[in-house]
Amino acid sequence: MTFEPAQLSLSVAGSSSGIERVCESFETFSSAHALPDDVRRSIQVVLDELLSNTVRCGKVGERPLTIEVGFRLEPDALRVEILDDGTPFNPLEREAPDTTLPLEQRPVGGLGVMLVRNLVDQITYDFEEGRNRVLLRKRLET
Amino acid sequence: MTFEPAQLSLSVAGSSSGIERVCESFETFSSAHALPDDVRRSIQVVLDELLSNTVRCGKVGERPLTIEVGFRLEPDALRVEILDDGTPFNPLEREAPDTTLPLEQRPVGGLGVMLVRNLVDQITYDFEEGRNRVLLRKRLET
Amino acid sequence: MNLSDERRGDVLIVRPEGRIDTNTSEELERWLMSRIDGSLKRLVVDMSGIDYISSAGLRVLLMTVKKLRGSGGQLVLGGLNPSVRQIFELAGFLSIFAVEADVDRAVAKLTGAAAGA
Amino acid sequence: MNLSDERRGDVLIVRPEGRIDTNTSEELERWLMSRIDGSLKRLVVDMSGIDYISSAGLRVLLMTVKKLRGSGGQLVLGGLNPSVRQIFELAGFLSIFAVEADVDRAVAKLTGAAAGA
Ligand SMILES: Nc1ncnc2c1ncn2[C@@H]1O[C@H](COP(=O)(O)OP(=O)(O)O)[C@@H](O)[C@H]1O
Ligand SMILES: Nc1ncnc2c1ncn2[C@@H]1O[C@H](COP(=O)(O)OP(=O)(O)O)[C@@H](O)[C@H]1O
Repeated sequence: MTFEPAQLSLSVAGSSSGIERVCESFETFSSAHALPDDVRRSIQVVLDELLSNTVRCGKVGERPLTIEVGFRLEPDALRVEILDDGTPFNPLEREAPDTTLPLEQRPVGGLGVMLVRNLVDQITYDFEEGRNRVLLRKRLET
Repeated sequence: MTFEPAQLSLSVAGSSSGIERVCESFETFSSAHALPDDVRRSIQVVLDELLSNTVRCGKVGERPLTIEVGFRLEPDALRVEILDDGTPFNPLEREAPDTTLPLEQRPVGGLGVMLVRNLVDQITYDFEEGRNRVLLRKRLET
Repeated sequence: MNLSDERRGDVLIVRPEGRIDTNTSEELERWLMSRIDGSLKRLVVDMSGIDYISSAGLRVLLMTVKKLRGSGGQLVLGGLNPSVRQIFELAGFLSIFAVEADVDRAVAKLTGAAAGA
Repeated sequence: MNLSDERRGDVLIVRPEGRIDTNTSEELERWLMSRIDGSLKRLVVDMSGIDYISSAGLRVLLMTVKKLRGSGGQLVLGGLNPSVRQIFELAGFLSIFAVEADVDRAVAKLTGAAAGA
């Protein structure tokens, strides 16, 4: 049996409209391949967390950021690759926030990276040729 | 013998002009108390690193940031306190970058927090009542 | 994002629709903040129209409940889909928010009445 | 920040003065980038007028040397005060930059001549 992977990749500016374009493209990709709702929603959240962080924190001096995103559908999983030329940032390095604090002590912020780590099944990170590369894998059934 | 500490504290907006105001105030404070040049320069670098990171990365949603900085001169050390109401960030948590990489592999960025840790003698961090608090101590003689 | 609201007695029900992410959360924030003044005591957020929520949205809800409780008010959420509920769970938000299955139960919780069908 | 430059034969000497921090580094970046074109092969940055440098300034110098070497050029720095030198040391920049005691030695290094007094 041969398997032709469904793929999509795009390159956008590191800005809110760039993020929007990625989200819309992924929405289209999800419908075209009838991805399960939980997978689609999880990946949308993951994209928002990672891309908005890069846009907010990743800028190095005056140079505009470029973000590349690739989706690839395999028989049992969706793979997502995110590349950016911003400041080096390893999402695996960051310590998880305390999610058991009572309301009064809860910081307003700091949850994004933790959500990403919990919403996918696998993450790898490397910094190569001046770019951050995050690879994500999300299983299609549980 | 009694010792009257020399103190200065100010509150600024989390913006580049806010940072500028802090740097200028510290410059004045340094001259007034004849701080050694190496101490003055180290603290100027530390202020630039920490405050510019907060302005660049710390913003939470639409709310404008406020940064408070206090300087206090003790007999043998300068203490600096920095408070901000941005996203929780512990500078002690971050792993040091690899500073032995050859030129081609050097990321352009990621050095600021490492410099801060090396330029002062002591740092403590806590997040309390919704604010990041960084306390720094720099000895006046080596 | 589509935003609407409804009054049932002294309960204000707000109904955002679509996704709550970095782009849309600012709009939601402004909208919620404009509705929470010192006199509002009972707020329900009907989440049944929300497809997904990211941490930017959690932040807005956290600010809302903090502000509301500060003035003696209460917030109950209703109608979270399984994905939204999972995000709440991961973030530890189920222990700081009152969450009901649907909007009728959320209103009932605030008014002390029995839940509607 | 005050910026000036000088030519000695085919060596361009640039002299920034003041502090190189987040605010001033953009100006320095634009200025250096405008001077580095494919034809420039030998650049000296005279650092003797620099009071202190933060990581934003290191970034600009790193970009400059990368770009210059990419087109076969060379960069030598001269006249770092002890604080600036310490920053270079901490950042591991002494092993990727050619650093001389003063601008004359920096020029000599590039032209192969003996150092001036
Ligand atoms: N792309 C990035 N570049 C630099 N720093 C980042 C990046 N993404 C995340 N960070 C860092 O990780 C922290 C945590 O991110 P997150 O968990 O999303 O919470 P928040 O964004 O609310 O602080 C950020 O405050 C920032 O310090
Ligand atoms: N105040 C802050 N709020 C949130 N994140 C921060 C803050 N300061 C630093 N960071 C995080 O730490 C990282 C490293 O900072 P730094 O060492 O100064 O290098 P750079 O700013 O070049 O990335 C930032 O990319 C960001 O992820």
